[in-house]
Amino acid sequence: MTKKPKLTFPRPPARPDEIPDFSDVDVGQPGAIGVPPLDLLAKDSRPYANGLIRVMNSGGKPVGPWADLIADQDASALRQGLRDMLKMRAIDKRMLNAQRQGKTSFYLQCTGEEAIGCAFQRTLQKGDMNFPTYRQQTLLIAADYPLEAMLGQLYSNAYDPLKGKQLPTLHSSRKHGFFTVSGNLGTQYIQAVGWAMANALTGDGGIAAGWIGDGATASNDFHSALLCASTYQPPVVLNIVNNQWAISTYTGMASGNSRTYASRARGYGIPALRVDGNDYLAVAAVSKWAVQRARSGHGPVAIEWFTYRAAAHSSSDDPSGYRPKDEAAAWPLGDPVDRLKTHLIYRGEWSEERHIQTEVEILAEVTEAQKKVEAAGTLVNPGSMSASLIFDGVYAEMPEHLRRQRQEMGI
Amino acid sequence: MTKKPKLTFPRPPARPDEIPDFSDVDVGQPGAIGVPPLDLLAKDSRPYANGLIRVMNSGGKPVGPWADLIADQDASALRQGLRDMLKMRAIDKRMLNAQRQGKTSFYLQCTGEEAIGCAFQRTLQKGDMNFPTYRQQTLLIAADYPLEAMLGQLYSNAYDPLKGKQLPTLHSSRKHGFFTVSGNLGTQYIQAVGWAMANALTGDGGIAAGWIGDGATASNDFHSALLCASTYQPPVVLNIVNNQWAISTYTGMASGNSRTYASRARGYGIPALRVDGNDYLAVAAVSKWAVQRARSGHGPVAIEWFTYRAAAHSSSDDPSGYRPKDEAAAWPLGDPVDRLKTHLIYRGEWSEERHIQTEVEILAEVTEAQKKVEAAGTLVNPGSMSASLIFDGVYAEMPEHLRRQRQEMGI
Amino acid sequence: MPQMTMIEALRDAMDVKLSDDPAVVVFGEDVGYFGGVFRCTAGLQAKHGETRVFDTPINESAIAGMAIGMATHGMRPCVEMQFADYVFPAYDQLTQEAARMRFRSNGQFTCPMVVRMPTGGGIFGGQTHSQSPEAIFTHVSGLKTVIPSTPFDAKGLLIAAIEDPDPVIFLEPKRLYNGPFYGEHGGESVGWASHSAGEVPEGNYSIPIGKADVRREGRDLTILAYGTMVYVAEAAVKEAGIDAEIIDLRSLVPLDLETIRASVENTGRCVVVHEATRTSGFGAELIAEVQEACFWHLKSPIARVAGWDAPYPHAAEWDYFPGPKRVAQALSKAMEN
Amino acid sequence: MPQMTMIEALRDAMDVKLSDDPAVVVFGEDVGYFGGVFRCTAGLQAKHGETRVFDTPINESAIAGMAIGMATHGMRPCVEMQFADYVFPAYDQLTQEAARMRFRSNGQFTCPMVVRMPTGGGIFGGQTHSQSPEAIFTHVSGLKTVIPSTPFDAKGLLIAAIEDPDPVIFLEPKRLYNGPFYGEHGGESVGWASHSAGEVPEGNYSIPIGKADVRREGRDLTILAYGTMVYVAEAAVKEAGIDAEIIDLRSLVPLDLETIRASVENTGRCVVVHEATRTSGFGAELIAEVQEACFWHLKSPIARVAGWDAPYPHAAEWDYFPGPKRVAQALSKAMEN
Ligand SMILES: Cc1ncc(C[n+]2csc(CCOP(=O)(O)OP(=O)(O)O)c2C)c(N)n1
Ligand SMILES: Cc1ncc(C[n+]2csc(CCOP(=O)(O)OP(=O)(O)O)c2C)c(N)n1
Ligand SMILES: [Mg+2]
Ligand SMILES: [Mg+2]
Repeated sequence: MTKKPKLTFPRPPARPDEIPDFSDVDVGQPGAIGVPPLDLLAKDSRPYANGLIRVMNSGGKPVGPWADLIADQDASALRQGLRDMLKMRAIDKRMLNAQRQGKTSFYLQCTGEEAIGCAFQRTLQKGDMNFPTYRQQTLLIAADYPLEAMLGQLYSNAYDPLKGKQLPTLHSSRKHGFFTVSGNLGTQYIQAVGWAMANALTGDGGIAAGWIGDGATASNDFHSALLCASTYQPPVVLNIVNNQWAISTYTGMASGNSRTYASRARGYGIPALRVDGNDYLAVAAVSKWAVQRARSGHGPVAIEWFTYRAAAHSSSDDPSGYRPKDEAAAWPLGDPVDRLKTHLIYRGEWSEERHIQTEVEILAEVTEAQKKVEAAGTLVNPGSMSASLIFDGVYAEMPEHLRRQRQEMGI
Repeated sequence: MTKKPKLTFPRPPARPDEIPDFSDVDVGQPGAIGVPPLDLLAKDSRPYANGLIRVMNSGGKPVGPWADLIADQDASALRQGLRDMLKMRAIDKRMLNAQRQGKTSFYLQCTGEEAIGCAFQRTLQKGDMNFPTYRQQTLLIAADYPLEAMLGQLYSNAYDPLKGKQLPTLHSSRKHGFFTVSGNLGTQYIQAVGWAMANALTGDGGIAAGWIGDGATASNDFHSALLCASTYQPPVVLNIVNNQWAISTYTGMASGNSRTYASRARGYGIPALRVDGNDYLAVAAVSKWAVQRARSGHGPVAIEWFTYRAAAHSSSDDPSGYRPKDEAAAWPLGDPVDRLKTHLIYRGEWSEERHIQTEVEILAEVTEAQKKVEAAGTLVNPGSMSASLIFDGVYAEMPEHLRRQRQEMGI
Repeated sequence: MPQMTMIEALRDAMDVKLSDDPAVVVFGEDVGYFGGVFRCTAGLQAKHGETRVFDTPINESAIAGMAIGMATHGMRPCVEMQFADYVFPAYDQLTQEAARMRFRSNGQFTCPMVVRMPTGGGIFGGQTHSQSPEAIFTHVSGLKTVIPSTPFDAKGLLIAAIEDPDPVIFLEPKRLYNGPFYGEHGGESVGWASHSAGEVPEGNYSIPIGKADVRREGRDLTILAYGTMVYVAEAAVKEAGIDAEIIDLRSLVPLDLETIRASVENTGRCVVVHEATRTSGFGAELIAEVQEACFWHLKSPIARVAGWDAPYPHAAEWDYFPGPKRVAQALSKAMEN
Repeated sequence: MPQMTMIEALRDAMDVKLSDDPAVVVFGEDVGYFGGVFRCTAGLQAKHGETRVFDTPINESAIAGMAIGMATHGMRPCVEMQFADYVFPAYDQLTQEAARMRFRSNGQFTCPMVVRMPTGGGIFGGQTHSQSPEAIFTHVSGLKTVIPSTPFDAKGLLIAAIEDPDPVIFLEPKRLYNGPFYGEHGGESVGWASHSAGEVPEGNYSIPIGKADVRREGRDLTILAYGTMVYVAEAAVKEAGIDAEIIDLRSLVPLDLETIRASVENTGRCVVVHEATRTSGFGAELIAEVQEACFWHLKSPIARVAGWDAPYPHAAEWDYFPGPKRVAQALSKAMEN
């Protein structure tokens, strides 16, 4: 049994010229895992952290106790969910295109992950705060963030609520419960814990939701967030979006020998669950449970959303350099839009025709908004952002040295 | 079951005017936990991570499979262990005294934790490297570090191998497998992983041992060390010395809701064990197992040494401000010196008389060395450290600007 | 008027604000039950309760990150880093997050928080209990950096910092905690009790952030200093027998350039003093600004006296510390031309 | 001689050292299989194997900490931070550990390692892909800080950095990766293929760390610049029509003060240019040194042109970037006296 110490270098199941291979991914069975009590303890959460909570079977039928938990969701709520996802997809399509045309400097899609943010957001209340990454635009969509504001920021024009100060895709809307996204990975996670502590200290009834990617769980702030959430027990839902990739780096680099990210959180004494993130019903059910748990004073909870990043990392990335082109299609848990559609059709509340019609309507809505917003300027046709804005908002009051610099600029 | 979110603030079992209370500490039974195979996996290490490995019973008799693992240790090796611990204790006593007399600026004892470093070090080979904290002087003692060098650094005089550049107690001796101790908590832990990676990459046969206090497990470097050890599987033993306190802060602040620090490591996919750190035989046995595991290529392992910081945090600290004066005496796992003594007497290899005589001998040896070293200068009677040393060793070669500054200093 | 040490003055500032404003919270390592390793928060938890004053795990970026979450929510955290030497793990959160919130969210999220930390050497703390990291903060737009040199200023500036709408780095010269320090290791130690600046009014008062204090008027030369170095400068002026004006900056960003300019235009000579390492220290910024603002008035090069470009060496601390002798030499040299 | 982009030159330097010295390892985020988001390490893993060139988890302090462990063991890690904007979590490990090893262990443990990172703006990267953090490293004794401006220098300096016995912060001006950039956003983009500095010898050669390069000789004024700003200075000199000497510092610490002094003594005028924010930027240090060294030769105040003291604003990038117009203005103004 003796061997020489040798390093391991985690590898993805397949590289570009290989056949996609998810045979090691154990997806379990829909309906197999129960609903724990709201005051679940970390030590009792092992089956939830190591298993995979699923609701829909392949025919779109919801099964098991998690399905029962959201049996009260009527078809119109689910149709709204489908529309949210389709809207996100339409925006992704149009804006990637706009980026290709040089109208914006940068874009970033969330294809394949739409169910997570869309379903989660619809369980939140006004006053709750998300601490998202750049890939949770869905939270804004499902919070009914105005299209003009979203696209305006992508074009950095007069519609941009941030006045061109921040990168496209790094949105911010306090009113919509969407914390200002940082370019530095991980930092928001411990801030979410601090915000939730303020929720508890002020007793304002709100909760916080932290968001992080699988790759960024490696960051220090992931650790400090889990640690402080475990210590102080604030009302925070700590979401981990495991989409298998971090740019070109396979998720195994961040998970190492851990079974799941949920089990890593469990090691911190935080109850954790692992959920099929491509199953809108599973996301809705677990979000409902988790948000209720946090709000009713049972402390933090961690959720690993298991999904797949179907698109490139961003408009600067070409994944054909590091993974098989058809890997997304091989993902064993399918596509979130297809699956919710199947469910609604199974339920007799939707049809292929209505679906296509809705897609067309939504694309038209997005396209119209886009035209309107583009008229205010794009990267090829810049609107007039005032240079003096550079000095505004560095501090609440402009100090002398910034005033001098603004004068030096000649404005 | 609904309540309002409220923060928890972990509290120690007792504060100054209360009666020490360790009733929540489950110490299990000596001999109750088995010896796992060298290639133990994290998922199979739960009983070891949540339990407490003990060897000696209250009569000093070694029991169970871990006792068998070190049955080959003869009495002379154990007497050496006892002597190592007594030497450490004598140094602590003399040097705290010296600090009180103003002869050195700072001192820091390890009373109550002597078994851990002393027994661990004796399982290492030449070329292995410890990455210690300030409280692992025992590693140096058991590596037969010359007393003159150790005391010399404490007095920052001509005997000081570091020439006064570093604080007393932050030792460094490459030759003795003792990495330069940092004043910044935690930093050494990920460095230990890097060193172990170099062991594996160069195939030099060495291993690394990281050391960290319970309080410092909160540091970011604890996380990055566990993460990278899990990912790359280098030959490293990650030691956590849980002595219940971090200055005035109870260990509950760092452990939060985690059962044990070992279970936190297990969440990273690293097999972990929890051990009675006041039981010299348990430390010797588990160290032997862990070092062999690492050296024979089975990857990282984490060990939580469960102990109690019997003395003040340092010479700057007065624990009567935050814990009961007699808490150390109430520690359910006793004192490591007493317990090894009891074992040797049980074995017929030691006696009260020999013990007292040995204590006297060792104190004399330390006192003599101290006198000799003190003659070269102390804080009240400073030796002549050259000021020009300030500029030496900032870089391998002194750059121009440091040369100018040295000239400016006039030397 | 009550006489206080700097520690008591800082504690009093927090006490006043904890009493005034329910949004204020105080936390850090050993800060709660025990009251801090320097005792700056002693008694505050007992008085205001555990939800207002509490201990934290040993993770400086977590302390900063939690404070940011609370501050953006609307609270006013005032946190302690046990030593300035341990603030570095929090550097990312402080400079990329706290400092940037207002700007990057176009004012939707703001970050009123204070980060207190004991700074500077002279206590035989070696390289990890002695550093003066002000310059790595003054380089960062969005942060203010403040450093008091008296109990009176300490209280007034800390209250101003807690009330400030933006993040403030609050450096506390630990060598001044218990009394002024004139830079002579062997010298007699004087307490604040017998110093006029130890008189500290009760209740709420504040000192505007961004205003320097002329500590000594003089015609021959201007000394720019802050923290402990203000006293070292006083000692050096005595030693050199030069009629120097001593300006205690108190706030590094924003900088009171007007006061500095007025003085240097008057004296025509300037010496800059700090304890931090010389290269890229805040002294460089001062020299750059002064030479630009007062070039035509300068009679001799602006000199700087600073910590050598080396780690703080434990045993050679007093050869490292820029004491009155070195400052006096620089003063005399500046007068040569 | 082969013509290379700066990316190719850097890759070639690592390739040469990986081939030369088994102790060299290269790692970082996306650095292994994929070859880095800027492609600097493309092909190196395929050529040298996974044990020499590998990917890491996304944790910059872990990258630094592992490198320190390896370097103190005896290896020579050359690691990448994906952007200089993401180096801050590693600030503690780099400044309190890597920089201090040799000193605090009295030479028992040393830390020969290189930390590469793309720096600077001009690529519409917003506030978190554009920063120039050199000054927070130049303040730290024990570190060297290097920044090339040509493919030739990039290779020679990177080899020197890898061979250096001490830790080196290696800043790569990302705007120069593919060609020189003269500061005009709308301007024609030129590749290195048509630039003489794109000629890069094969094999091992190195450029000593600490030697500046006089990029243009001139009699009227000295411009101190580094990285992208060297080209902006060239453009500004043309625009202003002034016979300026342009010094490309190449190494900030150690600084080639002799070359600087000789030039300024000759010209009597000096303008300092950098992209980092102005306050406490490295320009302050340059001004402090120059005014001290050359005071009696100065005919006008030393001016600095730098990034405004604000976060890099995405949409107003070209109002923020200190372009040739601003530099030219400063040159003209410096000539007025
Ligand atoms: C501190 C920091 N380091 C590195 C980066 C560069 N970076 C941007 S996105 C990314 C990958 C993140 O992957 P993951 O967390 O899995 O999120 P995903 O993109 O898959 O949603 C990296 C390395 C960064 N933004 N911040
Ligand atoms: C980064 C950092 N933060 C804070 C400190 C101050 N400090 C020194 S020791 C200590 C307590 C450490 O407790 P623990 O890790 O349990 O080790 P122990 O002292 O019990 O051996 C603290 C907070 C430090 N040295 N470094
Ligand atoms: Mg990912
Ligand atoms: Mg401890």
